[in-house]
Amino acid sequence: MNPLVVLPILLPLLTGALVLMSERRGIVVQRLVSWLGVSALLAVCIALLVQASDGTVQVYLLGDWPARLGIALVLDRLSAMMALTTALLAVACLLYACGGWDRRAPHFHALFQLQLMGINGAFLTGDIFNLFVFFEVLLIASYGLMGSGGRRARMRIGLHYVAFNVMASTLFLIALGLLYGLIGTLNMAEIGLRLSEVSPQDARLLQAALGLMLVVFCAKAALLPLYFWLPEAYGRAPAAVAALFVIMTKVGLYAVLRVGTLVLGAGLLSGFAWQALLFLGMLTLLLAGVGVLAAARLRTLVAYLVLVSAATLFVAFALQRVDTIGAGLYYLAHSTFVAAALFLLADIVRRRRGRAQDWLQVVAPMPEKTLPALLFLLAAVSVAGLPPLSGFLGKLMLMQATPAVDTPWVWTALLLSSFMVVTALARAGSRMFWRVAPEGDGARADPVPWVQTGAVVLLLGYGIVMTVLAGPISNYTRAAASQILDPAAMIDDIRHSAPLHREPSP
Amino acid sequence: MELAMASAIGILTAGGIYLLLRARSFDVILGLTLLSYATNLLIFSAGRLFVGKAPVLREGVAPTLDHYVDPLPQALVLTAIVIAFAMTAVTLVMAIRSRGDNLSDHVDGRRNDPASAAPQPVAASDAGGGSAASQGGDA
Amino acid sequence: MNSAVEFLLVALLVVSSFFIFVGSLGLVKLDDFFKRLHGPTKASTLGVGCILLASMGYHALLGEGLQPRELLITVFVFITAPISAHMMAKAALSLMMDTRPRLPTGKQVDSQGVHVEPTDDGGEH
Amino acid sequence: MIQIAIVGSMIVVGISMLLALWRVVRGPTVPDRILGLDTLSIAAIAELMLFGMYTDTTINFEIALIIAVLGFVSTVVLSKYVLRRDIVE
Amino acid sequence: MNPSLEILLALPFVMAVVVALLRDVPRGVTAWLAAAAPLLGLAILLTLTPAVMSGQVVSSQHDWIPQVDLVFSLRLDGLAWMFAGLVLLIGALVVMYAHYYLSRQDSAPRFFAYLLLFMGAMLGMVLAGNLLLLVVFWELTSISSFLLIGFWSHRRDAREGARMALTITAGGGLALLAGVLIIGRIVGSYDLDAVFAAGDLIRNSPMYPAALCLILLGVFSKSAQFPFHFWLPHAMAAPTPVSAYLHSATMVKAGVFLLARLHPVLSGTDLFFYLVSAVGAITLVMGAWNAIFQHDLKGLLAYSTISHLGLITLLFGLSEPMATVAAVFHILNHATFKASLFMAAGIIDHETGTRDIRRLGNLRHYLPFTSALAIIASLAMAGVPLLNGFLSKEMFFAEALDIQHHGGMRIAMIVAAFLAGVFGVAYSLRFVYETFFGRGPRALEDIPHEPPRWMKIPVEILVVLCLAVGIFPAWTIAPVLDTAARAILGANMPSYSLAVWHGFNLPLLMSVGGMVGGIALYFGLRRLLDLHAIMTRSQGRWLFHLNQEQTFRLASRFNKLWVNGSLQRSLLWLVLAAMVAAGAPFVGDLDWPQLRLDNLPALGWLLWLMLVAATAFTVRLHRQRLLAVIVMGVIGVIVSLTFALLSAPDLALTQLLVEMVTLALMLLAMNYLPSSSPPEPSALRRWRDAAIAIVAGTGVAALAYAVMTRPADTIAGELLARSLPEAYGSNVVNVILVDFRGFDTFGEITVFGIAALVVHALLRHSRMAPEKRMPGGPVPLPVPADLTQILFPLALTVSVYLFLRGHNAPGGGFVAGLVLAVPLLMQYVVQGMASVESRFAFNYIACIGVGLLIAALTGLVPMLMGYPFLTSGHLDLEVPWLGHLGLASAMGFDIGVYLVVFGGAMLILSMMGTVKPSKRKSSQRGTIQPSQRSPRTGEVR
Amino acid sequence: MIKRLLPSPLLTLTVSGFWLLLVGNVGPAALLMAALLGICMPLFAARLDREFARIGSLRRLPKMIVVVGYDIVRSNIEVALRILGPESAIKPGFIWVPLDIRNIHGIAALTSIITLTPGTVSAELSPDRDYLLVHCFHVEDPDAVIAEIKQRYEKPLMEIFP
Ligand code: NA
Ligand code: NA
Repeated sequence: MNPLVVLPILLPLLTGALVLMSERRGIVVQRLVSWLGVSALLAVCIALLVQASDGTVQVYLLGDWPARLGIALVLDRLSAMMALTTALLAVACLLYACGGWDRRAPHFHALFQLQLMGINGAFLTGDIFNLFVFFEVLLIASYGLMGSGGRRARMRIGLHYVAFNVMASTLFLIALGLLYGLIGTLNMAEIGLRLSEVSPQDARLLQAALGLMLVVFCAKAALLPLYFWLPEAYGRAPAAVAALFVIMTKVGLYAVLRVGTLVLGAGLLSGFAWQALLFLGMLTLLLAGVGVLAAARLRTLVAYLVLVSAATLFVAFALQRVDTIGAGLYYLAHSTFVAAALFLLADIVRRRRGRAQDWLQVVAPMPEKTLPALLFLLAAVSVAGLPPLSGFLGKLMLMQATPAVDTPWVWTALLLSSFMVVTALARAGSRMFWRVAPEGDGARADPVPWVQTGAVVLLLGYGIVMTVLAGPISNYTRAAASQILDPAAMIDDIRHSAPLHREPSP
Repeated sequence: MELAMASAIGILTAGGIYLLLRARSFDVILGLTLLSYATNLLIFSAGRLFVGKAPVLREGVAPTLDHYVDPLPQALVLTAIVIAFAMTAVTLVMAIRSRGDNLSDHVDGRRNDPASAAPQPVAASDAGGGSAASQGGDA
Repeated sequence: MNSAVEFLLVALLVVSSFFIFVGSLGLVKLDDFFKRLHGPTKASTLGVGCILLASMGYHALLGEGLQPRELLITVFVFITAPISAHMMAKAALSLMMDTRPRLPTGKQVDSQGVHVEPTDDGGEH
Repeated sequence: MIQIAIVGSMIVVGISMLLALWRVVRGPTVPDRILGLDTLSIAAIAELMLFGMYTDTTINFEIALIIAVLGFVSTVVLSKYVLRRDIVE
Repeated sequence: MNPSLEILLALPFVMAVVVALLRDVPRGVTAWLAAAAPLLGLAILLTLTPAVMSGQVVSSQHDWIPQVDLVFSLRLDGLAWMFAGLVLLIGALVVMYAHYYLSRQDSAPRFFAYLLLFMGAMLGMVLAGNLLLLVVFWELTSISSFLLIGFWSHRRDAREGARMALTITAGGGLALLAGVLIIGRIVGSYDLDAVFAAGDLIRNSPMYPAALCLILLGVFSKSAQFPFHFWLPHAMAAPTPVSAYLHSATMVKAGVFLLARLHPVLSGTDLFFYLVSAVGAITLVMGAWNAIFQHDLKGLLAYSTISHLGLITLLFGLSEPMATVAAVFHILNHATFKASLFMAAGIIDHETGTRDIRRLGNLRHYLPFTSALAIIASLAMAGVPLLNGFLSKEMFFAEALDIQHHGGMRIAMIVAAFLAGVFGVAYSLRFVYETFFGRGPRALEDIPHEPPRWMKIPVEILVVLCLAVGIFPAWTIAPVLDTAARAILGANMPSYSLAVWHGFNLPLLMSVGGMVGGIALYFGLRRLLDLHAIMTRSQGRWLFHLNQEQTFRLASRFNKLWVNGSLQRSLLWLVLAAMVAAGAPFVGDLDWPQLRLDNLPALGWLLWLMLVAATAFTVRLHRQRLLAVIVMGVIGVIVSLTFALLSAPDLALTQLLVEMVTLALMLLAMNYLPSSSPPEPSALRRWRDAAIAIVAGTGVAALAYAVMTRPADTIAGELLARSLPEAYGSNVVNVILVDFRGFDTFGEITVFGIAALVVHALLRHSRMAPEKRMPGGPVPLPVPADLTQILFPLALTVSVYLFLRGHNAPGGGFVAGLVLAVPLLMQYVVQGMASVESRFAFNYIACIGVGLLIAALTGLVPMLMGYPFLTSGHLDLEVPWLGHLGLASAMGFDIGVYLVVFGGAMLILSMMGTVKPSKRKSSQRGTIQPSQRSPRTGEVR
Repeated sequence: MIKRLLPSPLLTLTVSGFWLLLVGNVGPAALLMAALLGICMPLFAARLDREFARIGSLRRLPKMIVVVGYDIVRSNIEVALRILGPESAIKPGFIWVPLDIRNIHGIAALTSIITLTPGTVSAELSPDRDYLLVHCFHVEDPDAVIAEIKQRYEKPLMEIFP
């Protein structure tokens, strides 16, 4: 068994624990520990991606118990890619946070690391209850990141966010209880296998349980009508945190994809719910577009952009073709980076504009705007899906891959939302960067440390790399898609991975 | 036995959901707590209900499901209880901070409780400049 | 032997359930908090005590063997029950500021345990 | 006979708990409700011990022990709340 | 392989970056650097000219994303060659002109960088050999023109104009993308050669109408065709060099370029004919008519541009080979005279400070040379003989007269052509007459004089071109036109002669009629109306504004209603979604499970009754929070008992302890919350929620019942069997927690630890006022303090006992950790915070960290030995007189759990108990008068 | 040295005894653990000790236990009968019992005993610890009650906790 597989979970945990113990030694030590952890994590994730790229499924049996008894981690192309995306994002977020926020928010570094642990755990686990546990890890860390150092409205939003997610977790537990009561196992591969042999009598009960579970995932991924929590929560979160949160909707989407293919892939329940997800995805896309138009603040606008990308991914995944999912995965990585970049940029803008903050209506100048404006332009072009950046390529791939039956609606939704995004971003950009300073306006420009601008540049740089290397990357994502669409092979791999020294069966 | 358990779960759920939909943060928390009882009982009963078959192995009794109840749901419920407790703690703290900062315990920050008639805090500044301690609750 | 033991155990059980029941009955029946407060003391002393004795006897003679540790339950109940009662009584007294008994010295005691001179408007100072 | 006595005691204790619950929901004063809860938990100890006899195990000992050692905590914090509102001063 | 195409395309982009980076060099250098790109480009183009002229197609290909057939393929045929030449030539002239035009305040590097970016995008578009690549560059032109139009970003009209242009053209671009994708689906490739070869396939495809309409949307929006025309006049807010460039040769020509590009595959159907020519005709007439009434020189030119673009579109729409030639010809002609006119207008603006026709006049006395140039160019625009505009207009009239098979359309086109001729003459006349003749100028700051020599050179060159083409068409423009048109028409290339004189024919008559009519119209209008007093409003702009602002406002209003940030709504939808998802499988045929009422002992019913009653009263009393919390305590006890009775001792233990701590937490929190919930305003809402709750509860109950009564089929048997021999524990639940599923527990304690950190982070710096204060200082509790002090070590002993026994009996790290924490909490409660903290200082945060580390290390040790993480080991020790000692490594893991739970619980409780009071608010909320409290609720009466 | 290692031998004994009772055997391992806990726990608990009250002779303890046990049984029956009887026959009342005992352990023990004995609940200690407020379920002669408490409980307690 390859010990690297468990490291994306363990490294942040150990780092987090060490940060906690070194908190009294000051911020510099914390930063040092945190950076060591993140660098190691990045290296591990790259190594894992390389290992996964040849298509082997690595199964890691925790405690050396057979997968059905204990908990198994599963590394395939998809999870490797998600982990690497997270690590890359984490580097930029940490960079930004080290520009000063980590001083203001108590326990920032510890919470940050533990959040990474939760996210990676969710991506790697092959056990449905363990998925719940890691959901909780990442959620509770996100509550902390969201609330730490915040006040007033952020507290109300935080309460909203927490209560909503606690309820969603409760539903998850109900679903898990029903599922276990009917299937009697928690390993996803085992469940997938047993589902294909379930009696028609139990089938509807199982559908109910899995339906509940999908509702939970959709709530995390912010699908209509479960997205109301997102705009305010993301729009109010501290920049570095909001940027990191971008990956969290993707965790929900990942879960939809993983459970949808591995668990529901075969047998009686296949195809269940995809049509509904497609329809809701398109509707969400349009409503998110409306939200982008409606946003009064740049950060809210970016939050709606996150929603747009989540909805696009729902559409891509719900179409259930290798090409659409492949395109979706490419788009997933792209949208993660660009939305994160925009959140960071919005914060820079907000701090530069003094009292006007990032309100779009306010006439307020922005000093030293050249670089932010340029970065905003890049990010806006990319996020709106305009050529030639990664956003365009992702949408292009998705549109090309859309099957003929669904083409009219899917294209309409995609293009209309793009149009709304372009319109709104043009307005936002011109209002933010095309104002000139009236005399005597007391705009106090907060200095922006270079590391923070560097973080934005880094994130946009990822996007440019994704544009240049679009060929190989989309090859990889397509391979990942075809791998997850062939759950039988994966189930086989997981079930037959043998413990090192224990008996595989009694 | 199953019927009693199922109906109890149902009633806890109903009570929980009703409270969940109330407007005050503390009521919502009460609702979540009720729901968590319901959930725990539900997961627990996924292992089926038996009296006197605790999953603690005894000497001379074969370790099979004929003599012991399914231990796995119990382990799951334990995890769920602990997590629910952690969530309750965080929710409560969020609720009191929200109450303190926004002068309302309405979940949507509405100010229709006559107890606090102080002016609404300025919405814009939520990022916390300087030390939060000095500016903490001051509107 | 066996039937004698059984008879003893049954007697203990009857006594204990009687006191527990009477205690709860008092809790329901009596009309004042301080009167009700006396009911549960029966449950926690003779009621629980007898059941523990019965349980110890039962396990020692008919079941898994002597379980002296069950004695500890009684010990703990005897330590903690007075704390509960004391605190509840204090709480109740704090809610009846105007009717609570005055000290023999004529002073009033407020909920903080501070002597105050009785005034017309209660415990304000 | 002993089994009948045990079952009978379980029912009587159960009814006692029900009566205590009645006090909890009925009040009328807050200390009354606290008292009801306290009584309920003491009765729960008895119920657990009876149940142990009924099923002939001692597996519930730890539970009863915990109620005995820490059951009063609820009562104390509730009373302290009534007394001072701030339970940790 | 010849890299010249790549270099040609790369030049503007490279120079754009160079110019942008060299911000501190003198302006002249910047201008020369900027001019270098088009000049070098022209040189390269020149080297390729012979090949193109001979009918070759110069091309190159690089893979970009082969998966989506996005190939970086460049292709230079006659059409591309002509457009590239136009883009570069006019580009070079504009750079030169702009150097003198820009004022000190304008940032030249920025301007030239944008301009070169735009130039590169245009070049890329005309050179693209792959339709997707074409779309890429198409959208790049939209983006870069946005920057150019908004260059004077301090001006409101510039910002609005830029946004309008971007919205319209980028939106059109999206439609174009869809259209191109459909073409790609039909053809199976985006390669232009492949597409050209598949003309019939495309026209016969059922998807053709969709593809055509989408592509035309792109074309019309880009080249300002009705009804998308209105962005163009507003783009006039840009600096004049930009207008000269964008609206003569490039941006707006991108649309007609695409029309020309795809003409071979799209044209030839009735749909194409009617759609394109009708839109072109409407635009032609409408633009020309509007131009008459503009007061702004550039506005007049803008509407004229719209009109001319309509003309070109119309010509393409006619789908006749000769019309196509005419269209290409007019593209060239329009580019030359319109560029020069814009530049002339810029000079006038530059020298007089205004572009308002009403203030201008008689400029021929002040700027004689410029006036002469402008007059010649205007005459070309009017289509006066011996100028280039005349030739293409004649061809247009001829084509309109020559329409076959479409009777009604023929008449409409002739009328449109004639009207356009009349209006064209009229607005040209107005431009010339009211600017250079008559009285004026009025109210100028300075006396205008001729601009610098170099500023006029571009205009001169262009005007000379107008004349040269107009007088000697066959020698000058013929080969160019031939090369370009051949690229579109291929074998269908008609034979035609480019001559100034074709004899007296109908087109000439129309021309003459147009002249006369135009002159009559202009002077007639002048006589009848006060032209200067007519204020034309841009209906399009107004509509766009109305629409856009309305859209934003509507979106915002809708969003406020729909996403109103209400938690109640979020939760309601979540509950409803869950109900739908769980209920959907049962819609239609619901078979109720057989209900069985047997096997529940009386005690079970008692517990059931208590649980139900307690739940009901929790809900009933929820507004009185303290009461609800007490009643909920009952639920905790009952649930715990239920677990105990149903064979789950560990659960019962944990539930009990968690219950106690939760109660303490709630009471701690209630100190900072109102003691009761106000009554809810809406009874309807309460009933609605109650109905939802009842349905949901019934549903969950039914599901639970159905699951419980199904036969079980689990892996638990194996867990039971392997627990003792392989994991060395007989409490299987604990074994699962620390061994089989230790990783879950690992996550769980992480959650617990994080929760504590979150609480700490949220409360450490915050100051909060208790909701109501009790008077006086902390109350001493000597008797309980003494008793709990005796209890304390005994409770700790119990904790150790539960911890050590956990693997084999109910207990374990979590329970033990809480049994350690709760007595300590008691100390806080009865002795007071200060007293305990001073005696018992403990770093709970480090405790959490150490606990997590220990748990992790227990898992890591087997990893070092080559086993997976968390593999348990077991040690059988025979210690001399202690005897047999069995040690499972899982115990080490449990120590981690123990520490995290203890540290976490204590951190949470102590933080909540030690919130710093905020002095300001405490005075607002006031204190409780002990004598006024109601015993019923504990609150003030 | 010994004093510092074993601040309270009584507690050490109690804890050790507790442990042995809990594990239910007296094997070497259990004894070792009992000793270990017996040493550790008091050290731990000593940190929380607020008033280092002295403990005197334990001679009176056995008798005390018997007396209290007898009283509990006796008054249990008495109170049970009153509860079952008519409520109008019950005459409850508060009594301030003046205290002579000063040792806080003694006071705590006294309040506990009063509470554990059915029919009386100690409700409050006056701030100066001079009086103990006792609620009686049925009281006809307050002075007799005071005298009985002082005689039966306070006196022996004052010897145990001087
Ligand atoms: Na406090
Ligand atoms: Na008593």
